[in-house]
Amino acid sequence: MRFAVIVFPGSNCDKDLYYAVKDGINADVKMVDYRENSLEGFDAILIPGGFSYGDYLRSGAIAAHAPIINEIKRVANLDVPILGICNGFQILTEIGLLPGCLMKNQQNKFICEDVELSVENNQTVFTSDYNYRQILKIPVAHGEGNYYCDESTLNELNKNNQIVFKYCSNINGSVENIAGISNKKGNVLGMMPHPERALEEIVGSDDGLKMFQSILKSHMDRVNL
Amino acid sequence: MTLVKVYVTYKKSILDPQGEAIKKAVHGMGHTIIQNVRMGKYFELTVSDNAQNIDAEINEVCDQLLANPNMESYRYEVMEENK
Amino acid sequence: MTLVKVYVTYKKSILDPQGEAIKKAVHGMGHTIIQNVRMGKYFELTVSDNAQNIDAEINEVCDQLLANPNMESYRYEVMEENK
Amino acid sequence: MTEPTAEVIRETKLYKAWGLSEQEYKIITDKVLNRLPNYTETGLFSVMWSEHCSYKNSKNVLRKLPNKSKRVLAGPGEDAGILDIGDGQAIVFKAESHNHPSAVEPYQGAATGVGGIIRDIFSMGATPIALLNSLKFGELDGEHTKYLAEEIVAGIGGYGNCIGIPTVGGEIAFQERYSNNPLVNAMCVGVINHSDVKYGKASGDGNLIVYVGAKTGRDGIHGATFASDEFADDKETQRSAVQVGDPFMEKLLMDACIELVHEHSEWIMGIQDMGAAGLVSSTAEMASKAGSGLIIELDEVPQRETEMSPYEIMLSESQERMVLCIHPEFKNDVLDFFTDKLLDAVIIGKVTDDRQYKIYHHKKLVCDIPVSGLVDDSPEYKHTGSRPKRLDISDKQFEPNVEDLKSVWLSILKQPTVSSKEYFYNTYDSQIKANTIVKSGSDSAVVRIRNTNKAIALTNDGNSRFVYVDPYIGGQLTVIEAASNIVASGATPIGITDCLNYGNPEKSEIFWEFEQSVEGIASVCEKFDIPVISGNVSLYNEYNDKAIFPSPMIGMTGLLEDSSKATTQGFKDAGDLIYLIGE
Ligand SMILES: Nc1ncnc2c1ncn2[C@@H]1O[C@H](COP(=O)(O)OP(=O)(O)O)[C@@H](O)[C@H]1O
Repeated sequence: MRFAVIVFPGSNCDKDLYYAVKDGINADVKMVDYRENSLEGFDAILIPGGFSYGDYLRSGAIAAHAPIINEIKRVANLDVPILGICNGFQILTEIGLLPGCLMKNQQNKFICEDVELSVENNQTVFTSDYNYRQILKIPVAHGEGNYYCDESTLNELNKNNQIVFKYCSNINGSVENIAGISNKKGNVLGMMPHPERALEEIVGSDDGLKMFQSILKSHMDRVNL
Repeated sequence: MTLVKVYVTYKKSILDPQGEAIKKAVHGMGHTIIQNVRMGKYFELTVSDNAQNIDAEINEVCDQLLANPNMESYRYEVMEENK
Repeated sequence: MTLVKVYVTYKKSILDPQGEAIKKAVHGMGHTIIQNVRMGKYFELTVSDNAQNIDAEINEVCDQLLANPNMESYRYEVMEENK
Repeated sequence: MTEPTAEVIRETKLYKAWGLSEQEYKIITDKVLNRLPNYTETGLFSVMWSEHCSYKNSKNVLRKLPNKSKRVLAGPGEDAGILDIGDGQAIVFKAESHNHPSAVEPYQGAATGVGGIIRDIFSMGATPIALLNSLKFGELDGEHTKYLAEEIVAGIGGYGNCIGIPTVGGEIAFQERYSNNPLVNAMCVGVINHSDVKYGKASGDGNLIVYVGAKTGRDGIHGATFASDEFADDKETQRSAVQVGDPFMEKLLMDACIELVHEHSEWIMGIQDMGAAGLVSSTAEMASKAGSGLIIELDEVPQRETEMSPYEIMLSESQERMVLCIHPEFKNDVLDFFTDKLLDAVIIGKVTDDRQYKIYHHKKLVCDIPVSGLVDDSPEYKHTGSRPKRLDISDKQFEPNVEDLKSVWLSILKQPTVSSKEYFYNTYDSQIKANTIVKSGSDSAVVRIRNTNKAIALTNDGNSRFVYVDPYIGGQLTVIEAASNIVASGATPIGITDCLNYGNPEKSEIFWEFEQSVEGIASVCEKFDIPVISGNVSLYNEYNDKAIFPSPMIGMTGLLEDSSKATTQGFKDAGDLIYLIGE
């Protein structure tokens, strides 16, 4: 299985994701520059955290206009799994692959801490190795992670089972404690917490590892079908 | 040179955490006449003189980049730059 | 209610990294008529109607909190809020 | 805008306003140049001979600090010190103060302090792995202190979080003496392979000088010119010298420089960041280290503002800029490399063998000084200290009156200096890079070195009250506290960087505090065999003639050969035994 990690100017969790795939699940992974225009041959696309273009206007806003974006949209349609973490989530909302937006944290501060997450949907390619409502310990580190969407979008999310992760306590003001959502088809997931920072007990938790294993296993299941 | 001033603000229904934080600080300083604070962004765009269709381009830049329609609205003014 | 709109911008000589990054993005989108972008802050302050000395208080808030006179300048407008 | 002539500068003693003394000016005219320096040259001397660049008031004292051990690969004098950690790897670290800029513009002052210390690390070719900071504010009851604390902490986080280096530890204290002189000290640590180390050298006749990064503006240029009438500008209020940080630019610059050193080492001779006194300090030092001369063409320097004078271009402290010395045959490779990284790079000069520092502006030679005159000939001052009178009266021990242990205990815990700093440090990304084993909240932070079993322990400590009460013992205690923190995390202390923050050293009591506390620090370093491999001095921290407490900050590093052995502060399980070790 072949993973792509998209690197925008200012991405800074790209290497962490690279190691997560390479050392965490021993899969093939390549860094893909934001100027590229093909994602042909990749079985999963990872959009890393960080501050693309410094997040100078609004997180993810400028990255949304990078050349690679059209290709990301194209492969999203082909059901390729796309995972956006933190800034990656922000970018996915800015380009419309996921609904809603991520506003400044309610407390108007950047927060970095280990938080507890509940797996609200374990039927996605990203979460199939977790149990339903399993509680994970995964770090967050963001200033704009306050998920917001209007009433009708929220109803849609609930109806279609698109809320994949919730915070156990509301850390940033997000509606319904939302920490991660998927698109309707379930192949695009955006989340604020950083599973790639929770792969080994020595750094505090290995609860994030199953996420990468899920992606790998789902892929193998599809290939072997 | 033409100057375009763009104002981007959160939609009314949206909580503005920065505005809230500033309001608290303002009250802490004793300025209780200020009852509410909303914070937005302000841009000054310098546009070349021979530009045509300024409105169309500015609207596009605002819609696609400067404001996120999910949470923000914008307005702008076009003026001659005073040199 | 009285509405006070405050505009804070960097002084001309100050580096505006945000404006620079936005300018590049705008050019990348093909809007080359926009030659320069500067980014500032915009505040809407709601002031109670019976307030006196609005100007003195607003200036104080601007000088001490909303703008840092070492690098920013500000201007403001006082207006009746249209409800 | 006409610049005063060399004669006018002498007559009006303009050099004094720029900080050069009568005597220093005389050395320049009679010994270094044997003529009068022109406007630009006077400006260059004034910054290069300032305390900040020349350490003329502190060198003598700093020599007392031991800087050797079997691990030291590079000590004071480089952008940062380097310590061997075995297996061909080394750690590179340094701390720096940004006190004054943070008092003027707290967010940007703190942010650019962090940006500056990061550049010191990657300019050696190292990959930064952790940041720490030591902050001192006034008592937390005033609105102004709250504002300073919020903004300074936001600035530190704003820069570190954006560039993507974890901020893993530090210290914060509150004391009235810092109300108008907040202290902002930042430390950065990087890792490097021995074979990748680069020094800030400009050697080899004909090699090219490359400028990379942000454009030059009038940022941080010393007040004097703004104040002087010649430069009065009808838009005075539109001008400002405050530096604004651009962490996005620095991220591009950092990644590019590290890649360049790793992948294309043969293209470059030397690399150096532009810090205090910008272009002049970086290039003159590069030439001095190599024993060469330089020609710089100012018209090539990318400029953000119009009509900048040579003085302004040379002294600008615009952030996020680097200087490289490259081999001419790789000129296009280097320029293309940076273009691909979205960075502006231009050739601004070349190395010569005449040891002269020459600057051209609009085709005119505006400076022609021996490199050594700028860098090495600055005078050194030996001040004599005198024991502060306050120390004579306070020989009576303070005896606390404890009536109710519980309430006293709680009131101690409630003091901002003692209580948890989580409110602040939770705004720093401490886990990015996924190597942080112990983050803020324990005695020292522990960061593993990826792909090895090793980890590095890090701490910043300083207790200026102790130093105020007894500078010598206070200095000793500072090192002991840092070493205890390192040991408590399971590591062996291996090196120190410091920030020495004091008042005006020309006052004999202040100088005494400075000298005594450094001697105290040195005595423990000797005893523990921990070398001081880098550091920074910040003097003149005074407001209305009142100095801060003498505030040496020790940034210590420790090595854990086995990262799984890292220990943390908290009690672990019910039933565990508690031991008290020591006297
Ligand atoms: N400015 C700061 N930045 C990051 N961490 C900090 C900062 N200030 C304090 N800390 C962290 O808080 C913890 C307690 O700090 P401190 O009160 O100085 O402890 P101690 O007195 O035990 O040295 C340490 O882990 C320290 O790293």
